[in-house]
Amino acid sequence: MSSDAYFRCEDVHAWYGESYIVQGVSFAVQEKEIVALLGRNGAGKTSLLRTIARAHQPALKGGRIWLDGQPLHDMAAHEAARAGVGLVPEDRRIIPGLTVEENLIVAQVAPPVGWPLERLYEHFPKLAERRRQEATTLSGGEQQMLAVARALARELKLFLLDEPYEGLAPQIVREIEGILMQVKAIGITTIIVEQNAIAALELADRAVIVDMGEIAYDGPAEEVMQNAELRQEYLAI
Amino acid sequence: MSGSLVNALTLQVITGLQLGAIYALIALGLTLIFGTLGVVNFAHGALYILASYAAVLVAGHTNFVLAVVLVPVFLFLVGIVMERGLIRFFYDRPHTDQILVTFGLAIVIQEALKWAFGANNIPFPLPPWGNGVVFLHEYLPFLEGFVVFPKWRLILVGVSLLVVVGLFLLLQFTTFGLTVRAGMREPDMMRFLGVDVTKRFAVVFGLGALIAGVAGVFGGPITQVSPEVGMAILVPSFLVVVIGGMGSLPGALVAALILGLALSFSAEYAAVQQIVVYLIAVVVLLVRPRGLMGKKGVFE
Amino acid sequence: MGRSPFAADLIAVGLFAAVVLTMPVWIVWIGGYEALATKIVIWAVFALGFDILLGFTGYLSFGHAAFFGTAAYTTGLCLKHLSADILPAFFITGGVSLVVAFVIGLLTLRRSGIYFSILTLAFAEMLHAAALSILQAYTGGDNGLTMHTKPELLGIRMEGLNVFYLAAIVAILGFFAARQIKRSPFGLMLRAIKENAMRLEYTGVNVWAYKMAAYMISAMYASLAGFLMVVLEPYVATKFLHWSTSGEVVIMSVIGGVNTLIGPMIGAAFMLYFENVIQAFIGEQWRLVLGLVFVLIVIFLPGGFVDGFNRIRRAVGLGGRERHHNVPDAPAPVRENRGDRAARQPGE
Amino acid sequence: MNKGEPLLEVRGVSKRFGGLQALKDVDFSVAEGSIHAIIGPNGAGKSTFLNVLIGLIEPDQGSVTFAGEPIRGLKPYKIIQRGIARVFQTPQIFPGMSLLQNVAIAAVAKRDGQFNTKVLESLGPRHPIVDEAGDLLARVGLGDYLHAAAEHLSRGDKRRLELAVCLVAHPRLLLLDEPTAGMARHDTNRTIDLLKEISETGMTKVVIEHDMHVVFSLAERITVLAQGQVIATGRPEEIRGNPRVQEAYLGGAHAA
Amino acid sequence: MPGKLIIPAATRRRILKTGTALGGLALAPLGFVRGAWAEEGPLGTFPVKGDTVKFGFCVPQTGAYADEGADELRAYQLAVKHLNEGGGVLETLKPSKLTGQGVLGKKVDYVTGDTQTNPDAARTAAQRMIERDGVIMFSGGSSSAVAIAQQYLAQEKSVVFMCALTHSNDTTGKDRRRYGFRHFFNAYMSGVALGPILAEDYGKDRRAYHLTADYTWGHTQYDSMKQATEKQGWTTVNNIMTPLGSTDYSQFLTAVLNSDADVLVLNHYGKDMVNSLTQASQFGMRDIDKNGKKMQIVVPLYSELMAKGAGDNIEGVLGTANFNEKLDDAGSQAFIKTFTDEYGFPPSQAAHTAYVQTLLYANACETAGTFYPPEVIKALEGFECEGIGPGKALYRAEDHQNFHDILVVKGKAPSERKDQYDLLEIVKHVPRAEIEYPADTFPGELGPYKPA
Repeated sequence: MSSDAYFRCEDVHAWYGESYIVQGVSFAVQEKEIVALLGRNGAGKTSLLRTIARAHQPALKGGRIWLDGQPLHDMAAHEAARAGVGLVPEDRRIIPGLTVEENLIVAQVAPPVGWPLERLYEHFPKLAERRRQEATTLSGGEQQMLAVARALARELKLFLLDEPYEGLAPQIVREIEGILMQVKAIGITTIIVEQNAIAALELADRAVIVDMGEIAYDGPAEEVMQNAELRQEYLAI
Repeated sequence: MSGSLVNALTLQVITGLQLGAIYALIALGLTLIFGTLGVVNFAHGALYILASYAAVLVAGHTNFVLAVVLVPVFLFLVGIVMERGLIRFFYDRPHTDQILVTFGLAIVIQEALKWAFGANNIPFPLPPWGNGVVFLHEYLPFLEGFVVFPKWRLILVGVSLLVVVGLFLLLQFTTFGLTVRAGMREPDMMRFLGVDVTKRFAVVFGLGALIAGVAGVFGGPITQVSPEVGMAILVPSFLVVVIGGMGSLPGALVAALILGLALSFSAEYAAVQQIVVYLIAVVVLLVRPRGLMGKKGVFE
Repeated sequence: MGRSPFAADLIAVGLFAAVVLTMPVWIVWIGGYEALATKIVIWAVFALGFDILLGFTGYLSFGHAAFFGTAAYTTGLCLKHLSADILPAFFITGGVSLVVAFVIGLLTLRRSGIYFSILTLAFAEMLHAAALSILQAYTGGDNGLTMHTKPELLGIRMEGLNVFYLAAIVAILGFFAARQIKRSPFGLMLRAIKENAMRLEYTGVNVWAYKMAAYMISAMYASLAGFLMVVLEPYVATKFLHWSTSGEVVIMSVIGGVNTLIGPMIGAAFMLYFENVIQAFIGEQWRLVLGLVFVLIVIFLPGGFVDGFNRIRRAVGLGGRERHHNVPDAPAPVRENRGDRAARQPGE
Repeated sequence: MNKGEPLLEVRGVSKRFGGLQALKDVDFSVAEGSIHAIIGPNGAGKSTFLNVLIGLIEPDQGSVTFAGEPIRGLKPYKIIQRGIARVFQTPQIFPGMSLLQNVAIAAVAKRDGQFNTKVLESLGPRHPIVDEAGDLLARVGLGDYLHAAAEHLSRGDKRRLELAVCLVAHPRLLLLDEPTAGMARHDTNRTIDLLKEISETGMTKVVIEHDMHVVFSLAERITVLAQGQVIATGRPEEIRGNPRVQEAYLGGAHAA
Repeated sequence: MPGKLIIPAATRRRILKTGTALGGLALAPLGFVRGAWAEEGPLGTFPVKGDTVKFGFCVPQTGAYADEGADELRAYQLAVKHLNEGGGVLETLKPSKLTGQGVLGKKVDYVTGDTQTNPDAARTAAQRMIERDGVIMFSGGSSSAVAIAQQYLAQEKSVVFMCALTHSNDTTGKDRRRYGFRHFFNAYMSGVALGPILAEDYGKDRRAYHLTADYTWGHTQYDSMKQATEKQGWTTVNNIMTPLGSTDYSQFLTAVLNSDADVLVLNHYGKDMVNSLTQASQFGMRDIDKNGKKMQIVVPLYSELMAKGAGDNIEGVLGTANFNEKLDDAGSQAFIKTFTDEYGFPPSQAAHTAYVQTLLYANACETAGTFYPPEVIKALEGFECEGIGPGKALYRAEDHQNFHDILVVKGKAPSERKDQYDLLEIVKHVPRAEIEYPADTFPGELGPYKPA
């Protein structure tokens, strides 16, 4: 099925072992659009992101995922990455034992390559300062910056952000927010999953609310902010 | 110090180095495979002896130099086939399952070799350039009188050193090495960065087998070529890996050296020699729970 | 818990007893012989005890030969130098085994996972090396230790079926005891060690004491087997202490089915039957065939024969648990989780 | 001991990990029957502090007194046996066992102490321990899954199970490490209700929590840790108004 | 009366079959058989039922000595063939009562078992043959530890064991058993035979360093060699007991190099010998001079298969052997010819001793006129014959050691070999008289003919 949408999930079903996590999700994202994927804990948001990035787990057992005409559903994780999917996972997954710079270099081993190191360092001067330092010795906020920078080191068609603010102190959250606003300005198609719904909605153009593995709402971000009933029901805010 | 004591010590140290060299080569492959793939390959000793048999065949029909080239390549392929055909199905299963299946595979390889070549040793003649002894006193002026050591065993030490340096350079200074090191720690993340770690892991497994291949070619004439050698060499090599710390390459080297020297210096009290080896393992593991250079949380 | 009521339990143990006690009869029908039946039962005791350690607590010992062999040597020396009656040998062997198990346990149980395995292996190999070298005067070295008189029990000569029934009674009682342990509060704690040793410790339980208890119980089963082995044949081989003996009991457990109690015993029967009867049909390559069989079981039948049985039951719609691995990874060490962030969990 | 007297008394506890001063001269006391929250930014040493309390980490200096007796240096299980229980950040349960077994383990540990040799007793279906476990599971809302394997529960249910494992021992002091971390508001509210319910039995609780909503709706007293030091202790309204706390922790726009 | 039958322990096995509700009936015919030989009650696997008699051949099919085992098995099969059909050494053995039509009118059948070169496995295999297959005699082994373990089992079960490859003094020394017989020579004889030749070839002023396999055979080999060489004036510098089955001997060889010894004696057999000899040669020990003399290596016990394994390293190395395929006496020739015809290559000494042992046992049965073990044992004790090898061979009654001529052999240089089997040359026939020793040299007890 062809589609005019830039990115599209069609009736996606995914399983974590024996648990049915993503239960027939369909939604679309336009080019350069930023979508906040919201929902209660356990609603299947992270699983959906991982499914889109074609992680080994959860296993995609039905449905199609298209990105810019490419069938992601037929790909393995590394193929999806080469097709332009960039995931910043929940706990950042900074690679231990490697320096900051090496963490960026490994991102550019496989094509297509995005920003060169110089440009990354320009945007993330803190990382430039610590390029020789072992990456896991960075603070939580700096590690999150590195994770974002590492994603940008690749040429992105779809940017997947999983809980970028999790576990960060408020000042750091603001700092990361600033970086993401810069990314927004560049115009990369983005899906963001975040507990902190308000922060995510500030960033997003559109909101998709997942509940029990299904789409419960798909509409403009402002509407979620204004609709108290919706917030109470699905987001408990 | 009297001259004879210096001579004796020097010889014992060199013997220890040489004993350690072969353990080091096998342990290096074992620990590389464990460190990257998290797989405990109990068939590594069997790969070693497979290489020795292959080397005898190749060297017997052509010449030794060709064996040095062909056998490691052959083992590399064997490693790839083994990883793709069997090991990869065991990544998600517990370490104990990996040990069991590779142990079973080791038995199968050993028995198949016995079937094909018989249970007794088959001779592995040294190439002419490796034959004979080196007059150590000509190179080491502090030695007195006449001190010799087999040339081949010194070659083995040299080859081990080359392999170690080569592996270090490969892992530390190449992109392949960087991706492997990264893949060792965060395989999933590497996939999200577009790197097909699985393919590289197969190569790493092949590399481990290749090192066993080099060990088999150069160690064969020393450990002898018979089916049981694989299992006999695996146990101390595995001990070396554990003493050094699972997954630690420098640890394996240090442990191999310690074990080699311990064997060498306890030779005249052979009754306690075997006990000494295991005693070292016990003491190291009780004092340093994860081996000399093991990382926290590995394989527990 | 408690799904099997007492009656079902009685039937299980009763069935087991019936199968074991008639073994000298039916083993002949399938090409075996009486002494093989006795050996099978003795190894079954060994494997059963091994399952109390591995199956319950998840600790994989590579050195259980230490107890089997030490007991065999102790029994042998008692029979040779003390008295042909097995009773004194029994008590002395029991005492010596308790001490040995306690000392080795004290040192090895400080570690878990592969490190525990290697430590147990190291102790067993040290004993083996000692038996072959420095203790040669007592152990007979590679020749083994041979007793010149037949052992007796209160004047009854211990040979043939007498030994079989002695071993069979030990096995039946051992099986009953293992089942009872499994469902007792004590056994619940042992099984909790494998599941989450850290949680157990922070529930106010002295995990180390339970591990030690499981280790000693397991060692006592192994010692009993070693004792019976010498009663069966007045001969002790150094192989009893060798790592291959430890390895064999691991293989038996795996092909039979770990943590099923009955599985390892079936594994023991299979191994001995293969080695002594099927071997003759295969000829020189029997080890190759056995190796292949083992590999195939590890790959395709992760829970061993018991798993195979359950799969058949599931296939015909009777239910049964599925297994995904042969041996569980050892329990998480208690004092590991020191970081502020606990271990990562997949997914949400 | 009457309500109001300190059940737990910590004096001058310090702990250093290499170059990092994880805890510095921490004083802390909890009144019997109260709910006491510990808050602070990431890396403030909150979890380390709980680890010190249950003997997982031995402090470099300072004293820890529980119910009038020093417990510093005791083995963790001995501390637990004195009446402390801990819920971990990641639910720590016995994954391969049924819910009943999970709770029965703790019930046995309570009944028989740190070690038992009761091999002759059978834990059958109508055994008092099993009954007690079943009752408690029903109370925390897991009564429908008594025989399910714990590993199949959702994360929220796992935490409830862990709570049941802790509660069956009737501890005098319950330590909770971020009991609502990663939970949505809906689940969080259920957990708060549960915690409030059990507090009616007079159980003393120490809670580490990021979520200010939870903290302020639950705690009677709050201690704020920052960089290993106590920067404030007091009633919730005092803490809310404390400028040092604001600066160190609450300053963020999205925090509440 | 069946009631009496229940008492002898040996019948227990059958009686216990009563449990199967089959055995009770089976007992009746036994009573009649027993009546036929008044004092020859059932013993071990005696009496033999049916018209075939079974021998058990227990050889290493796996483990370090598997190749020797395979060669032994070939010889056993050949022996059975000759016993049933005539030919081979049956035509040269004197005195002989063998007919070439089976033994005592029964056709000879056999079963095989795997000793795995492991005493425990060997006992298990032998026990199976006795218990299940009811063999009247078993033979085999290629390690002294295995042979001794089986010999004890033989005594226990009252079934005759004809040892094959075992060279330890203990086999017919301190561990001698009434039910065990050894045709192969022993370590003591090796020492006595080798001593004078060593002194002759290498001089009387030599300093010897021993490496010894740490088990029964190694110990007796070391003792015997030490005694024999010191008698010739040699000095024993040191001895290291090396663990059985070592693969790398460099640490021991380093110790040898460090010493002032100029002869290395390798009291190793099988793989151990192949490994240590090959490595000693790599250490240059066959090329260097010590104390102004060329260093020498001695291997007290040689075998063809070991020589093959050690390749060119055997050149000029002296040792002893029980048999060689170039022996030209009638008995040896008969065996070598039939063996080579059957299998296409010459037999090893392991094959020879296995073959001879089978024939000697069968002949003893014919001589005794019964399979009843005590009678067969008596027929073997003190039996002297010729035609199984060079000279006359005597089974000494006191210790069941066979005495016959043995050989001192030397490894051939590759250039001197005619084919791949031509590895050893015979240096000297050592006549039986030179190597005989009093029976009480090694104290030991044979034990009773019948269990108490």
